[in-house]
Amino acid sequence: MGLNLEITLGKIKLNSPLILCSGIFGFGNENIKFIDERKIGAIVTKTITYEPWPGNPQPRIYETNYGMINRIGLQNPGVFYFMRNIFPKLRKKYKRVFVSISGRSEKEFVEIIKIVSKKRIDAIELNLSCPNFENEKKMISQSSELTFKIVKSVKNETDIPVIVKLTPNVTEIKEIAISAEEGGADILSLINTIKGLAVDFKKMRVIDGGLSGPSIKPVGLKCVYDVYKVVNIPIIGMGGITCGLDAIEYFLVGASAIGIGSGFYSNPQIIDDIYKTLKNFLRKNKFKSIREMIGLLNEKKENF
Amino acid sequence: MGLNLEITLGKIKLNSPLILCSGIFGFGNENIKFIDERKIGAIVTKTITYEPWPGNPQPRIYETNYGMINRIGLQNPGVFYFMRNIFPKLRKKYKRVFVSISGRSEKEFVEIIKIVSKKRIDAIELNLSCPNFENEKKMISQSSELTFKIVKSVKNETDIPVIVKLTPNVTEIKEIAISAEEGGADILSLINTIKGLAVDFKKMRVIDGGLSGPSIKPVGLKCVYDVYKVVNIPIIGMGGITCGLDAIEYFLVGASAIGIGSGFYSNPQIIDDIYKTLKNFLRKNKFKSIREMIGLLNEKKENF
Amino acid sequence: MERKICKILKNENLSGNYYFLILENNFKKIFKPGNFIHIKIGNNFLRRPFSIALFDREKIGIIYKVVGKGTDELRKKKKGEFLDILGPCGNFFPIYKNKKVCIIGGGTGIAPLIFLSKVLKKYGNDVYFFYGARDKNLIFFKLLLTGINYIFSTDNGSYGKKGNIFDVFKNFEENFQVIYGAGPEILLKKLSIYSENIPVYISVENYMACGMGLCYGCVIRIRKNNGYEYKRVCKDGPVFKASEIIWD
Amino acid sequence: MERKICKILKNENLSGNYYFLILENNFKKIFKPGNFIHIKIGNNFLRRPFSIALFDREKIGIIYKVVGKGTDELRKKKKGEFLDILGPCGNFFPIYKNKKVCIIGGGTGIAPLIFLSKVLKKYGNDVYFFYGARDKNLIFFKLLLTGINYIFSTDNGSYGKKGNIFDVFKNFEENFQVIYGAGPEILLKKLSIYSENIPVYISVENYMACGMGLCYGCVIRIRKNNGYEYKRVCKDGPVFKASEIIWD
Ligand SMILES: Cc1cc2nc3c(=O)[nH]c(=O)nc-3n(C[C@H](O)[C@H](O)[C@H](O)COP(=O)(O)OP(=O)(O)OC[C@H]3O[C@@H](n4cnc5c(N)ncnc54)[C@H](O)[C@@H]3O)c2cc1C
Ligand SMILES: Cc1cc2nc3c(=O)[nH]c(=O)nc-3n(C[C@H](O)[C@H](O)[C@H](O)COP(=O)(O)OP(=O)(O)OC[C@H]3O[C@@H](n4cnc5c(N)ncnc54)[C@H](O)[C@@H]3O)c2cc1C
Ligand SMILES: Cc1cc2nc3c(=O)[nH]c(=O)nc-3n(C[C@H](O)[C@H](O)[C@H](O)COP(=O)(O)O)c2cc1C
Ligand SMILES: Cc1cc2nc3c(=O)[nH]c(=O)nc-3n(C[C@H](O)[C@H](O)[C@H](O)COP(=O)(O)O)c2cc1C
Ligand code: FES
Ligand code: FES
Repeated sequence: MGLNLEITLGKIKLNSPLILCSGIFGFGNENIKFIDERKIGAIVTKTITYEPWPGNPQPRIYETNYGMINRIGLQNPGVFYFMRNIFPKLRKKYKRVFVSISGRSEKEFVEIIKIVSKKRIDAIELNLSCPNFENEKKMISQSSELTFKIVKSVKNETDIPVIVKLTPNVTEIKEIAISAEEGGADILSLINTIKGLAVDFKKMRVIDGGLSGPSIKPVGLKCVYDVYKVVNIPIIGMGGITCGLDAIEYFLVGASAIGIGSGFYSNPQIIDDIYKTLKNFLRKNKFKSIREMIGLLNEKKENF
Repeated sequence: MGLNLEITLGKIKLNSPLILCSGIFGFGNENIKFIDERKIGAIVTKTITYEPWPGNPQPRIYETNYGMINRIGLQNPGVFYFMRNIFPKLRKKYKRVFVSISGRSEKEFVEIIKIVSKKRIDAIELNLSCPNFENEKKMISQSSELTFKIVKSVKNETDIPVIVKLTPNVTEIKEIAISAEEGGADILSLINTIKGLAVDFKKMRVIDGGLSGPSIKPVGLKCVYDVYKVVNIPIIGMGGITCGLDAIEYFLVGASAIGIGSGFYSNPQIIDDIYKTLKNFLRKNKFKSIREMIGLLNEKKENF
Repeated sequence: MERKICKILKNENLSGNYYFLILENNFKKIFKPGNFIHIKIGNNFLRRPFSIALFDREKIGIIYKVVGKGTDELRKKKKGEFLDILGPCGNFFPIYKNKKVCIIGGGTGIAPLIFLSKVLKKYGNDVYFFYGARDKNLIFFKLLLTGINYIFSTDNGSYGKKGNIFDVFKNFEENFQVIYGAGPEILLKKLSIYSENIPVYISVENYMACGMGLCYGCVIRIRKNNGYEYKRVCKDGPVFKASEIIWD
Repeated sequence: MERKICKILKNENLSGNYYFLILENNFKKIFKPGNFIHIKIGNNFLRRPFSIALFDREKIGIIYKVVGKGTDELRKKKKGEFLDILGPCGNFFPIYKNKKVCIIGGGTGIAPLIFLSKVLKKYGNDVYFFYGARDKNLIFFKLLLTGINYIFSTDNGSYGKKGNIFDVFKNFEENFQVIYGAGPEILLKKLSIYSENIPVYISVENYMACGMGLCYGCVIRIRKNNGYEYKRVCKDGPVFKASEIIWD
């Protein structure tokens, strides 16, 4: 079968629409047998910050109904260490490497961009769901203004395509998505985890973090569906994908690529499984490429 | 055992902390054997509007991972019909009847309040998650200003306690909750359904509505946990409760009562089950009342 | 309506994707033809509705087709295991006496009609059962009753007349006094045209949540004055007069 | 690390809440004492980690205690059914040769130690196994091996010395060259004091998501210079030098 699963994200060509989500695969340098690089469009690194961060104390994770909550807290060795010691391995291993970054100030964002832009990375993903930004009580992507501002300064600093990853914890994600596009975003990643909380009865404590997994799929689909109608840049859809049909749902409501997240922990062979289902689906429905199913279930674009 | 499950919600005394959520039990006049009125603190009616509403065309519901999406669209016979023909039956059947209402304008809210206030109802619940309010693109409870305004005008009109029900689809629910309290809300109901979407492959269409059920429990808990810290009025906690332990989680993070929602559809004997678990839990932990466990897992109140 | 945990007495493949499930009947209520049960299957949040195909003091039976997650899990349940059942749900077919009646259906629509045919016969009716299937192997001969006039059709002509069961019925010479139908929507729509002259009762299906008349999720449009109102399939139905329904 | 669908050969109650599960070994890799497997159980989103208690060419065995949702579902699995297994996960106990070694543990900590004792014996060590339990019926005699010196204690004195296994060990006359431990955190903490003089290796537990070193959810604090760094129990552990760990 000549069928292939190639897609494009703006100017970036990927040989598969399957993208490994930020934070799910550590720094990407673990030797995980289950990841077949040929079936992967790109890997997004765990979010990297300027200085090394230790991450949060325990508890960091807890299971929920068809999902999990995490509050890892961006444990990472800092951008210098990362670019020097980890990035080169990723570069060799994956055809496309997207580096996820976050900062506590506009200045930090710019500094990090300068450093990562020196190497051949395929895209930068801005994780704008980091709390404690410049002493605001909000995440950046909870404010249209901040989103616009940060995206714009980052775009001024680099020629590398910029992906903007948004939180679903907003009143109207369409507004934020438009601001990101206006700021110059090349691609959007939807969605980051949803604010959630679990109770650990045994230890009588709460785990207050970000919810991911199958239970959030309807929220991810809704965000992609809504945002697709109002922007003209491609969307990487994610949130609760555990099988090929989930991935197809995201394409049908407007995603150009999909992110594999915590579903990998449940089924580490998820990549092979999705890849196979996608091929079969294209064949059965006589689609020639993934592109043909993108947004099929969306009404026409709307003016917002 | 002398143990009882009495609670108070502001000035309202309930002989049980179990409240039947709005919209889950129709208009409350169906003869459902599984509802033991003695174990119910109060019933909230399906949301009533000024004029009769036909509701949405099909599809109206769809199952998701551990949950469901609905877009019933407030099908109801209007406030006049309701108060004349349905309310009297509820009055006889349930010790406490809370009437849920919604309007498309401030004026409509006030009109409805005037009508319902003529009868002996125990509380009014304002469903502020109705879209299409005065041609805004937002729900009322997505705006602090609108929430404040509507709650205030309603409070001016009636002496009946007012419950304000909020959507979780906001950037910061604490802000909205504070506005509701400032507007004069006596009680808060958290949470209404979360915006979500499902794909029906067979019919190749989307179901774009509100997500409920176990998958949203972490979001409901998080909202109650956060809001408890910043308000001084009681909270009815709901979202994904399917068993007694779920209910206890809500109490521990700050709810004074809990709402039984779509979990009833999965297990119509949920009321008996939760009631029993609560009694056992109190006994085992030597709590004398539900009150003693409210907010136990919250840190101190915070200034916001 | 009661909720019971019922023991599975039998769960056998009939043929193709069709299965026959028999449960121990520990309900107090009497079930009537047209009623359905609402079954909790595995971790699916919502229950799944199935028409009663068989009912007596000891047993409740349904015929189901595997079409998705829930029915696929149901298929795997074994004799001796238990299921969480809500029932009897919905309304039922009105039962006439000593009439010449037609029953017509296909697919899973056969399920309630088998139970119906039994009761109609008991009440002295002369019962003609028009039974459509895709193929001979999808006609469940062993579930058929004696004393009923069966007329079969199959899409591929492997048994009975070749073609659609509605066409067979249309060309049939008898004059019926009541018509009962269940099955594909297209068949039910076509039956509506007879309702000007005689009563036509049909059992319709819709996606359901509560199954108890509470959520208003399963509504269909029913004629009212010059317009329509939404009525609940689970509570006001699943049996409606064909003439009342406004099809989409 | 491999993912295999393994057939259950046995799933028996040992006593109380403790069970012994034996799976058909269709892994290519050799498992070592200290390694764990990560099992997908029913509809629980996350897998559940269990130490290897038994390993040979044909079989993989774990001992588990029913403590929650997952283990309760596991208990109900029957011989002949299949489980989705990830393994071998984590690091393993370093194996010395011809030494006088101490193994000490209690509760589910016994599981990896049984496998460990077998391997240590094979390598010519003189093995003393301090085995603590709440009650005699929680000592799994049938899983014990010959050629190993067992010292038992029970909380209620129903078998061996009465009291805590650490106290029994503390008062024991022998000088060990290596100590291996697993079980309750309080025991592991106490063992740390011996690590100034001899190597003390302990297997620790933590709540896990991925089990593959990817999510950084299972970290514990490990000494580094004057401070600490977070290390992953699932990948850098579960076996650590007792001296490295900073207990909460
Ligand atoms: C009153 C009533 C009586 C029924 N009687 C029978 C019967 O006797 N035998 C039988 O085989 N089936 C019957 N059905 C249909 C049966 O309920 C569905 O096939 C079943 O719920 C599908 O469950 P699933 O989990 O396998 O499918 P899902 O995975 O949930 O969905 C698969 C497909 O089935 C459709 N579907 C899901 N639920 C329903 C539903 N409640 N009604 C109609 N379509 C649905 C979905 O839209 C989807 O396209 C009846 C339905 C109703 C409403
Ligand atoms: C490396 C490792 C090896 C282990 N080996 C064994 C073993 O050989 N035998 C055995 O019985 N148990 C072992 N455990 C513990 C076992 O994994 C948990 O008891 C199990 O995951 C609980 O699952 P559950 O669904 O029954 O409990 P849940 O319903 O998930 O939770 C019940 C309680 O168990 C705690 N818990 C849940 N998951 C874990 C976990 N991964 N680690 C520790 N506590 C947890 C929860 O905090 C909760 O308080 C091991 C754990 C680790 C990390
Ligand atoms: C353990 C864990 C760590 C994560 N770390 C990051 C991160 O560092 N940066 C980021 O942008 N998203 C992070 N995420 C969010 C995921 O990239 C993804 O957006 C989210 O999990 C939703 O997808 P899922 O439901 O498929 O898991 C993390 C998620 C998990 C579960
Ligand atoms: C079918 C259905 C109808 C609902 N109708 C209303 C309504 O009319 N008014 C309202 O305030 N909430 C309505 N809700 C929301 C519930 O009251 C509740 O807030 C929500 O379902 C979350 O709880 P749950 O997860 O326990 O179901 C409805 C929910 C469902 C599932
Ligand atoms: S399924 Fe709820 S009203 Fe019919
Ligand atoms: S469980 Fe994910 S890193 Fe250990």
